[in-house]
Amino acid sequence: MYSEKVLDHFQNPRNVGEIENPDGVGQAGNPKCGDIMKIYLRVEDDIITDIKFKTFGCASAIASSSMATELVKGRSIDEAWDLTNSAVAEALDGLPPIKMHCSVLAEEAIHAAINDYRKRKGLPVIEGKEYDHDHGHATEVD
Amino acid sequence: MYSEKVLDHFQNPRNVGEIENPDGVGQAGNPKCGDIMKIYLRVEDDIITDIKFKTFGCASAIASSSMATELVKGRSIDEAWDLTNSAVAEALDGLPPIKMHCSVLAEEAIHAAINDYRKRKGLPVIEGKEYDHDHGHATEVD
Amino acid sequence: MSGQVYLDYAATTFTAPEVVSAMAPYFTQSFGNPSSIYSFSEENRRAIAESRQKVADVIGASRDEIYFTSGGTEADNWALKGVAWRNRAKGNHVITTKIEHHAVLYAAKFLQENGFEVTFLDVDPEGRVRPEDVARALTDRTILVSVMFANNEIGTIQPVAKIGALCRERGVPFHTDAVQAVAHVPIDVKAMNIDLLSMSAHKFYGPKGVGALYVRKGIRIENLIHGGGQERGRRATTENVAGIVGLGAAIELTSSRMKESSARIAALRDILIDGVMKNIPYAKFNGAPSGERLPNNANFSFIGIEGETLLLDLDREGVYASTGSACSSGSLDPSHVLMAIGLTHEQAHGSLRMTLGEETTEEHVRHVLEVLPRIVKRRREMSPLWEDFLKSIEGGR
Amino acid sequence: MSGQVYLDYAATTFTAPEVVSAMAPYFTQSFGNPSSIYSFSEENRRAIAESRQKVADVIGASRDEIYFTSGGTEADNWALKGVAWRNRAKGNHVITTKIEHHAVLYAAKFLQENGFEVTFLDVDPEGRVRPEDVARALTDRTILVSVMFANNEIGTIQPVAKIGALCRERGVPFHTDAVQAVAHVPIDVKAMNIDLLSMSAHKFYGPKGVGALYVRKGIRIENLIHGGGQERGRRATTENVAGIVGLGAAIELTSSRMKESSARIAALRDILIDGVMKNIPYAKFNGAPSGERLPNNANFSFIGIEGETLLLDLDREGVYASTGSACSSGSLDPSHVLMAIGLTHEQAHGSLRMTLGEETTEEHVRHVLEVLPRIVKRRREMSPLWEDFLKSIEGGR
Ligand SMILES: Cc1ncc(COP(=O)(O)O)c(C=O)c1O
Ligand SMILES: Cc1ncc(COP(=O)(O)O)c(C=O)c1O
Repeated sequence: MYSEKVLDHFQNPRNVGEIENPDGVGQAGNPKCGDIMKIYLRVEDDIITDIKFKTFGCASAIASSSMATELVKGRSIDEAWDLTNSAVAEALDGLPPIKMHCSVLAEEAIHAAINDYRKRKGLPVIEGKEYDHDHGHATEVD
Repeated sequence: MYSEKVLDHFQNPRNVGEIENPDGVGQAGNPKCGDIMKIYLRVEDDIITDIKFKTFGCASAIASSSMATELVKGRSIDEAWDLTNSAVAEALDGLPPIKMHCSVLAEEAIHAAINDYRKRKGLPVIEGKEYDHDHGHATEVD
Repeated sequence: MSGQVYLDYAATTFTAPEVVSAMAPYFTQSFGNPSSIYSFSEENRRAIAESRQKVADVIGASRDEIYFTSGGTEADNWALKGVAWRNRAKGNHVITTKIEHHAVLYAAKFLQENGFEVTFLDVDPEGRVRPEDVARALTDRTILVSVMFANNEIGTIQPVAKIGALCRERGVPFHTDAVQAVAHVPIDVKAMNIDLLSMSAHKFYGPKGVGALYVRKGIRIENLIHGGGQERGRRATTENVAGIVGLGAAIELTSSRMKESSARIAALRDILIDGVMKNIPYAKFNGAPSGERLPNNANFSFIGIEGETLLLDLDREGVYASTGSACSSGSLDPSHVLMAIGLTHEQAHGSLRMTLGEETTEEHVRHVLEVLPRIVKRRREMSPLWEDFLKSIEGGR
Repeated sequence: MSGQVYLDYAATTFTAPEVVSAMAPYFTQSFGNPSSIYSFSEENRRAIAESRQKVADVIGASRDEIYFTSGGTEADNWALKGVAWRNRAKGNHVITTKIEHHAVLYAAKFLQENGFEVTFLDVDPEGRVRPEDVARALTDRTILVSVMFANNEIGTIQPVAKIGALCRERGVPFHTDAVQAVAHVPIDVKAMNIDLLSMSAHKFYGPKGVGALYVRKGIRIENLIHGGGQERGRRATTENVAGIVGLGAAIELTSSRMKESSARIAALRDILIDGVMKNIPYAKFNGAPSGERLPNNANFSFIGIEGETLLLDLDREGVYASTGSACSSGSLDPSHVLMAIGLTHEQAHGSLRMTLGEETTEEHVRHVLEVLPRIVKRRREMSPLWEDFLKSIEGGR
């Protein structure tokens, strides 16, 4: 069901935890769907120097959080903003269709954290992005 | 499915054949149901001294014919008239419910032969008997 | 089966020993519920996927068009009721034939009782459905055509590709009950424009109680059995893993030897037919000639004799055969198939089906040719119908 | 299963070796079609009749009230749709509960889409249906009540006898999905006034793909699968002889050791429950207390953790368990059963079901009690919900 990479990031998640006095915090998901992702950012000169996460959710949600934090760590916040869910899924060697929404959640949580950082800095928040939370019903025939 | 007796009478039917210049001939059944039974009688002093049958039909039809002829041979025609289908079936150690109509057929064929004999003798034919040709649908639940 | 001559392969086959071996691990070892996510059930899921692929390969479908069922009957019921139910808004007319297996026939009658109109097409005297008749019966309200691939009683193979083409042209889903055909004759659902196809494992050396329905991608069908999300949400119930593996192993095995087996079996079958026709007077051969019938099927009528009598007499000689469909042996009605090809009641009641298979030998056939004429002769001698028949042909001279 | 701890017996059991042996002859030796009249199929027919008798004996029915199916799901579908369809003239109201298995739930929803009114009854916080609620819901147009015997997720045993009595009083047919209960707890359909009852072999050490429906004499029910005359005209398809024999052997075996097995398994289950509740902070126990639940079922919620995480972590430790119903593991919706007993979404998502069986040992339980607290602790530490929860209880102090 899951790729080796997903299982690795699920079993040994990178960047788990919190950052004290973070420069930005974002959260996505809701308990109804069974996934909540929280991202903490440390930003210096617009570069994400540290990032941590806490996630309630299935294996792919945890793996997606872990992979997403890896992918944006050390990047500028603009680069980080451009991280797409499919990039996260690809880096994990794919996710089952029914679990693709977990990667969307990761993208969304990072966006929320970046917007929080921008708000604190007095920058305008970036809006208008629609997240596709279709829970993979594409697997159902017909 | 069939008792030993049924199989015996099916495999070694008694009184098979025809009687030349019989004193009575009767037939029952129709090809639609898959059973036709023909009975030939030799009657002397109202006693059935010889009886033969020919039957097109399933094993229980052949066995019923065989048993019925055995049961009435040597009897008076009045005694023979009183032979019921359940007596035939009992003598065969029972028939499957779906095959009970075969014993009815035997009763009917003997009645037809007796009436033919009566007609030839100028006696009034006996009428009014209703034969229950329900093909054992009693086995169907509900 | 030592000393026994089993000639009822169309009723059911033995499960091939290779198939039984393939199934074995799924009872006591790899027994997990395939829907569970733990690693213990991975083997199960893989085995099911493999079976699905094998089925798809044999009929030219893709894996996600195959749904496992509990047999041919469920597949037939699902196809008819599922398509009808789901497409009620489009129309209420269903076309099928008078020679379908009861699984299709009675599903169609159920639809009739529930507001659908069903056309039951006639067949020609050799049991062929005429494509023109299908074309003529199609209306704007037709939502399904169901014509069997090959008949189980008389073996006649239907012009399925032609019917498929004309249904596709009219945009009407086409179902075929291929229970007797799968793994015995070549089938290609794409080339033949088949939209739904039923099969049953125990007709090709697989276990009883498992079958499959092919549903072409895009065909709309309501579920027959609702519940859990198995079979991609289309057919609920904990998967019969051993059975599904058995079906896969059996379809692979049987279709891999189809060509040589068919040739061998058809040759024996033709010896049987020739022998019967030569040695039994007034035997009637039922169904289409060799090239257009199932390789393993021989069907005769012997005027003057009722079928059950023949079966029991043959049984005493160690020969197991059938009269009409196995399912209806308990019934007293003459076979609807034999009536549909125009036989009289007498002929229909006097039918004998012998269907050959993997373990049939020339010795078996010779044995039948030795005992059958004797049996027919003896039973005819005690038949009033035979007497009438002889008189009628003498009178005709 | 060496080194493995299988705790998902409610999802499916292995097929007992004795059962596999009982089935074996029906694949390659006694393989005839039971509907055939020749002597070769006599053994088959006898074996099926024997199985039917065994089933009848275990639930207090008579043999001709038992119909074999392809599993629990088909039995449930047949009961609901069959009774509803056949009794439409009498009414269109069906009563069931919010905690039924999907097989009943989705069959009921299908009826809803087809003109029937369905009442889905609530349950109490331990998962019990209240007989008063059934009584209140009954109307003149009610044609069926369906309440499961024991719940598959939380193990709660329902007051079936009380519900049966009040349905009988009102003359309304009463169906119970006893898939989790048969051969595990005592059942007497006569004493309990049950009119229809579903079972599935693979829940009591029989094979997958075979089940049975008990239909009390006199209950009117339409067929679900139409076709040949098998099962006395009620359920068509060539009989799954091996499967039916397996079901019979399994129900006999499992019910014969029911008393001692239940006691042994319940004792282990209680060790498991005590250990979990003692060693894992803020664990929530779901379902009814020991006396009123299936002997083998333990169900917990661990706030802050999603169930799949637990399953995969346990899997790494060789422990196979389940979160909610096995069937819905692929789904993302929290279990409808856990929601119906009033759990929050978070709690429902954080549930773990462990179901014990014949091969469960105290060692197995000890192993779980060793690894589970560690797993829960680690996963909670990376959960934002756990963080929130800790804050909320600190704030509460
Ligand atoms: C043509 C045909 N259709 C359907 C069936 C039903 O298959 P099953 O008995 O596996 O349900 C059969 C065999 O019995 C058959 O020959
Ligand atoms: C309560 C209940 N009903 C019905 C079913 C369905 O049984 P099956 O999977 O054999 O169709 C199950 C198990 O999956 C169950 O636990």
